[in-house]
Amino acid sequence: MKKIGLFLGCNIPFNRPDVEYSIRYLLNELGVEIVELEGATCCPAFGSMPSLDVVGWATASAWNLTIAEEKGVDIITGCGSCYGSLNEAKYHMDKHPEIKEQVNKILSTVGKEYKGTSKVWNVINYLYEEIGLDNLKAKIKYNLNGLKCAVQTGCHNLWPSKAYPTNEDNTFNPTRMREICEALGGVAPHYSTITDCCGMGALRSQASAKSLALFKKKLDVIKEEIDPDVCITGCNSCLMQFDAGQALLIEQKKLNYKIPALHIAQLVAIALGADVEKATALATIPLNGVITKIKGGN
Amino acid sequence: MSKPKLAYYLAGGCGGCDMSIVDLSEALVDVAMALDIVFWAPTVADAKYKDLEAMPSGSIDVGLFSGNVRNSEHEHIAKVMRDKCKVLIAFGICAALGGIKSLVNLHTTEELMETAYIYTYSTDNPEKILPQTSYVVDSKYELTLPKLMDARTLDQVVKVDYYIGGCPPHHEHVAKAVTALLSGQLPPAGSWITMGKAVCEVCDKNPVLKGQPKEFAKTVKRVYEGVPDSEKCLMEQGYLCLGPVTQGDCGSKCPSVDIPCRGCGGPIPGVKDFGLRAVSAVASMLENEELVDQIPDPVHLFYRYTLAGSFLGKRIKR
Amino acid sequence: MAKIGVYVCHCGENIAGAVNIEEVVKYSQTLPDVVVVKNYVFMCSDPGQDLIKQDIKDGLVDRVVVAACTPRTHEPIFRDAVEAAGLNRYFLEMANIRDQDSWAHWHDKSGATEKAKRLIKSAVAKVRLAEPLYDRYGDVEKSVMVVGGGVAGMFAALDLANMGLKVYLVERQPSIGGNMIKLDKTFPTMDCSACILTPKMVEVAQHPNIELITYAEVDEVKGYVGNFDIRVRKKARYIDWDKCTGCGVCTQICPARVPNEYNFGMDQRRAAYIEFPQAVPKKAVIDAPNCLYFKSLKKTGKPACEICKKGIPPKGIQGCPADAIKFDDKDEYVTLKVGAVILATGYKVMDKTHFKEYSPHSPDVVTAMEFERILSATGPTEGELKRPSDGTKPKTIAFISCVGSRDERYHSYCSKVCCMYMFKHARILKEKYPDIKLYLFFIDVRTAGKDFEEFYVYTKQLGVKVIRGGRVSAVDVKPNGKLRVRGFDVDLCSPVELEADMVVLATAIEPPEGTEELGRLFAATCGREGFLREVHTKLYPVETAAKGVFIAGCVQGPKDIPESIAQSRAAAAAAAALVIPGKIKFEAIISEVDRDKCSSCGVCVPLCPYNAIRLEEYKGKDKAKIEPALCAGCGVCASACPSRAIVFHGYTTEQILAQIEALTEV
Amino acid sequence: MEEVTVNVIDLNQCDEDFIKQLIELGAEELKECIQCGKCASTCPMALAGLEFFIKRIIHAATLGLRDILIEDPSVWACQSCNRCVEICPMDVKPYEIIQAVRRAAVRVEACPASTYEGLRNLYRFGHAVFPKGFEERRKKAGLPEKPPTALSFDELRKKYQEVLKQTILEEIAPFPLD
Amino acid sequence: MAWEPRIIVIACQWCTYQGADLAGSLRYSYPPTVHIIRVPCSGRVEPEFIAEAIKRGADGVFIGGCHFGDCHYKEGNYKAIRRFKLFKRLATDLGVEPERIQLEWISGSEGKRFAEAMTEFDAKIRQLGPNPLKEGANV
Repeated sequence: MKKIGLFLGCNIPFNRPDVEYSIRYLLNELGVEIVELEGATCCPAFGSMPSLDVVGWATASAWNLTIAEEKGVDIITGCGSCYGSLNEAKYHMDKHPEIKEQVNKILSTVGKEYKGTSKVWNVINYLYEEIGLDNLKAKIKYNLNGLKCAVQTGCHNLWPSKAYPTNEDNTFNPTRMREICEALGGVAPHYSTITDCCGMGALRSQASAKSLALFKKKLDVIKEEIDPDVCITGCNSCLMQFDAGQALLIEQKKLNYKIPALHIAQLVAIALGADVEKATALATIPLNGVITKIKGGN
Repeated sequence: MSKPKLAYYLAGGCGGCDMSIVDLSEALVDVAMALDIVFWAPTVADAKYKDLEAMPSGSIDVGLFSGNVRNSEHEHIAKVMRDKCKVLIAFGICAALGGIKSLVNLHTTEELMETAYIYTYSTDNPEKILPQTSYVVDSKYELTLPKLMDARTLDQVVKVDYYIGGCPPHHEHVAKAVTALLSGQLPPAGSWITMGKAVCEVCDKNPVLKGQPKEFAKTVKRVYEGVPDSEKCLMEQGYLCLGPVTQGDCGSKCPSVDIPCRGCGGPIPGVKDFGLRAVSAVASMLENEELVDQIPDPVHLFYRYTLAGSFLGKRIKR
Repeated sequence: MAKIGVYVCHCGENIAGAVNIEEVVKYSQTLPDVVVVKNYVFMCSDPGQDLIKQDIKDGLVDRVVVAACTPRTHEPIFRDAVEAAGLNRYFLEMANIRDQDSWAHWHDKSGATEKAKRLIKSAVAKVRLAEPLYDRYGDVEKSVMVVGGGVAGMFAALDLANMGLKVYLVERQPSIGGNMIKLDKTFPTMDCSACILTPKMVEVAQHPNIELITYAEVDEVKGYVGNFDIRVRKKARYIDWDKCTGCGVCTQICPARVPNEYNFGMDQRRAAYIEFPQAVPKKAVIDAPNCLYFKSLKKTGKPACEICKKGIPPKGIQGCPADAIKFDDKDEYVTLKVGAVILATGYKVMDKTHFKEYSPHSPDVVTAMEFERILSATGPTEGELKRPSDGTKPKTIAFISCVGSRDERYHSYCSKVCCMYMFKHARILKEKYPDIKLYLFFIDVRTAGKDFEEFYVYTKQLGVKVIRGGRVSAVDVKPNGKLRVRGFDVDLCSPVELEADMVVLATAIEPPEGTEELGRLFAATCGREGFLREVHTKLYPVETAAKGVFIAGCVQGPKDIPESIAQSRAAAAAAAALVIPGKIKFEAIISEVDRDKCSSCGVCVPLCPYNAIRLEEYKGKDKAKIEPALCAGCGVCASACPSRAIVFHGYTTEQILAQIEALTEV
Repeated sequence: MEEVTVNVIDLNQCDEDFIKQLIELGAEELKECIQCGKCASTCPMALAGLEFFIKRIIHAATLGLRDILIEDPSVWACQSCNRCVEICPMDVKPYEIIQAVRRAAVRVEACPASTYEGLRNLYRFGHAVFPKGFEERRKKAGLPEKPPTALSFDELRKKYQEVLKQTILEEIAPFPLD
Repeated sequence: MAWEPRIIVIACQWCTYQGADLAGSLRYSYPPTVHIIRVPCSGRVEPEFIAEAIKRGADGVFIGGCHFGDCHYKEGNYKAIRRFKLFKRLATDLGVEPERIQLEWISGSEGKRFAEAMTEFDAKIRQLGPNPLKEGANV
């Protein structure tokens, strides 16, 4: 039986625990044993330790990586930032032995050692490579019935590609999420701004209006080019922008349409029969239409 | 030996050509002595058409026809002259190529009539009466006027033996021509009696004659737009001078007083259409394309004296 | 009366497939002067050509029209055939009934057939008026003159000399070496300029086929391609070069001091001087206007100084040990016969005084060329970096690009080498003085050249500051002697200011003085910017409007050393290709002046793009004369001639009018 | 952020030590930037209309314009999206330069308050992002109130704090690490 | 027989003539009303040539040369356009429809452009109708 360490980070467990629920659900359904990474912390987020120095960043990440290493498992995360920060820290340490040495010097004071044996996955790549689309297809309970999905892989899931153990063939034309949606019975057309940043992150906290304007630009293109039933994100931060951010735009009367949004983990979980109430518990934009379309087909 | 007989006729012209003969001054005496002037109408001698008509065919040695053929009367006399004269000469640029007065061919006869007799400010003609070729007074006396036509060159009406350019021909050139005529040293029939070279060859301003190359014109100017440098070629200064294209029998009289040549001498032998050669030469001498657009009114400039004798002869009706 | 044969080609089905050959043949028989009409499946094949040849040999025809494909490819073949049969090769016209008829109107067979008839009619009308024309040949002098002894001229001379040709290398200065010898290092390889150039200078001087004529200028040019007679004025040197050993005694004892041009006046030389230490030939000259001997002679009628000749015996100072001083020296003239000429007179850099906004009066504002001398070990500071004003070592230097280049007030062109030499300067300085602060102001950085971009990035990594996007608007001298530079940084999107110790201006590359006169001497024209102009930018980049006169190096436009050398060797090859065969073919299809008709109006002379039309006395007046060796056969002059004195053989006005008549007839 | 009122930038301000510091802090490839602008054409900061965006930040860095960079808070709005790193033709790694500038800025306490807040949360709870009311939200998703992270394990959290104390945070944090 | 335009093209041998050859090689078709007279350079074109053609009843006259900068003889095309522009103004003032005379630069590689230009010119001439100066026509 497959085993994997579930790395939660901060935003998922505290802001969108429904995504945590969904990841847990889908891993269970797909027969993957979840290994809890007790004592795991923030990845750390780019605005924290990474903005202080490389060693501090690597040390904070290594703390988390060693937990998985000690349990002999790889790591999965549903958050792009966690995926990026952990992998980049790994990349720094694996490429520069002197950094790794400094990190381990610190870690040794608490009896830990970073070895570099655990890989860090995101949900997309784990489903695509470790589970496989055929296996996934075989397990679905609810077909998406042609649900039209606009996918948003998210910047950190793509770049910097050098730091990632596995990735899209062409990071400027990502297809893995589209293939997953289609494996579930949906349609996921390409659109021209598919790799554009959603605006969530530091920009959102430092210049909220500009961040939302950037997001609106992307959303308008999605609406115009493919007019989807739902937006599917590969990153929890993107989900927060697509869902709560969109709600803000609507509230500010800057948007005259709404498109519900789900994390890819939520969508897979629903298709695998998850409790919709729990799997979408924190969604701001109502998902009734989407759920009806999926469940109505059965 | 009898003196050669000469006839002179002024058709559609101003009489300037007659004046150029008078300008021969003392030489005129010799000319008059050497020739038997049998007809000179309408200016100098009191001659009647019927006298001319009565002369036997080929009885006159030389006929000088000046002015263009503008009406039925001119046409008639041209034919009579052709019949009576052994040698018929188109004398002056009007007879040879239409002259300045052939610019009328840019308009129709109707337009000209109406302008002249109805629409000019000084005309009071409320009934819009136009001259008629015939009018019967008191139901019995018929008065006639010649019929006005497009301006034509003499050779568009009858065969011409020789041409002399100029508006009018320069008297020195006339003297030379008459001398040649009297001595029988004439070029092949159909040619111009001319030195055969352009005004440039006799122009003091021509840098080529001083061993210097000619330079392109960098501007286009009309005479009132500046004061030319008397030492320099007018064309180089932008005053469009047709000296290169025009016979220089005048001795370059206009350029010598800073007036650009306007082409009254007519084209150099071998050139069929004065204006077209002028277009080619002048356009070639401009430094850039934009200058072409600055040339005002090309027809009046390049065909000032030769419109009737040009490739179209007149403006085409649309 | 002409006996015209018309030969209609089927070109397999290519023509016959669209044109009714039979109908065309029948029609052609009705044309005036046409006596024979034949058709054949492939007219260009041997049997096809034999048909034509046989009819000529049999005396049946004396003019030929081949109705077939395009004359661009097949005219030479049929001309050869006609000539082989004993007819003048220009008694042939082609009617292009394939490329411009059957192929283009394939689906309109009757249209194609009618058009074929008219095209043949047009060709017949033209060939009827054909005149016999003859290709002519002239002898070519197997020697070349190279004007300018800089790097371009030297390489051209060496290549030609190595091909066994006699070369005269004429240089204005006492020594060859040109601008390149003044440079410190060269980009992008950072070779020491003098180190790579001096061996070549020696090679030039010692080459048995090169006659080096320095301190001399071209005075008069006669003749034309293949046979130039060029008079060269060797300036009076006042030192007998046969005796001068280059020992330098005179240059040390001469009391007259003059600003040294070689170092742009930043130090002094004597009136008796050797241009620079590595000069080739290493000979001294006396600069008469500054020499006390001549000055006093002029003023008082008596020479006041003859130190170089006699020394100062009481002080134990000896005069010229070789007894070479020759105060009565005179300019000397030599006339040289050459087949071709290469002009390689290089460039000069623009003077800083034009740029009032950059405080040119400040000695600390220098041109890049002056800066080269400051950096050079043979320069006024012996290679030590010093502020000209006070001799201190500058800590901050600003470099300003495009000074006079890309500037409609001066030169609209890009001087091409400035970006790179600015980086070169920066690199030399940064490698020598790592703490120096260098600010390079560019409009934009242009580094098109092999290894140039790498050079730029490398230099940036040395910590050189690149400010892009804004021209510097002002350099002002502050009370403390420093220079305030004001510019705009487009990357910062802000005006910027800098206080610098020195400012280096990358002034534009200009044509050297006298380029226009030189061009006029050789009938080679200058472009709008004053550089000598190549005859065709793409196809004939080293040829000038004057046949047999080639250009190399910066006299044609700004370029760097590799480009100059490449162009000079190309010019050498082009000149060699012209003179080595010893013969030159003059085109038959050219213009000719009937001088009896010429009115001396001069319209044609400036019109000719090849300067082939000259004025020459004929019957007491200057008339136009077209030199057949120079005429390229465009016909521009014939179209303009107001006296119709110019005939363009092969395409006469009568022939073209006859074609028009033929094509407009019903 | 729109406080930048400098009209003329004095290039003599150039601080070579600052450039050295940035390079040490991760801007290794800084001097290779040729200001081609490729990053600027894709940078979310530029697209969103921030005045000081990636390309200008790098240029100011190469000029050593310390004050401008430290004073301007734009670097803190960088999304860390890394698209610039992916496409930079000179492999300058523009994002690393942003991080280097941030690192230099925090050393002189020039950073937004939220940065300190995140660091405090990270130290205290193990989570830089630590929003209120998460317990409620977790319940809605049918999850226990606390996730099995350091939040749930005091001993492990203490250990984590021990680790952080040995990092740069010890020097920089404007709050006591106890 | 119905009227068919008669069009005369005077083409420089380096560019437009070659372009016409290329049009043929590539089998681009255009109306067979087009007849080319080859000259070495558009600078060889005399105003007389165009005038003669018009006077003799050609329905259209088209001068083809090299693009600026491409002239085999450096600047023949510059001379050509100067003469052409001036002639066209003169002819227009004399009542010749300006549409009947045209000058265009068509390079040796523009076979397609040649065919297009000829097709367009032919269509334009057909719209204008026959040259009023054609023999026998009433002027």
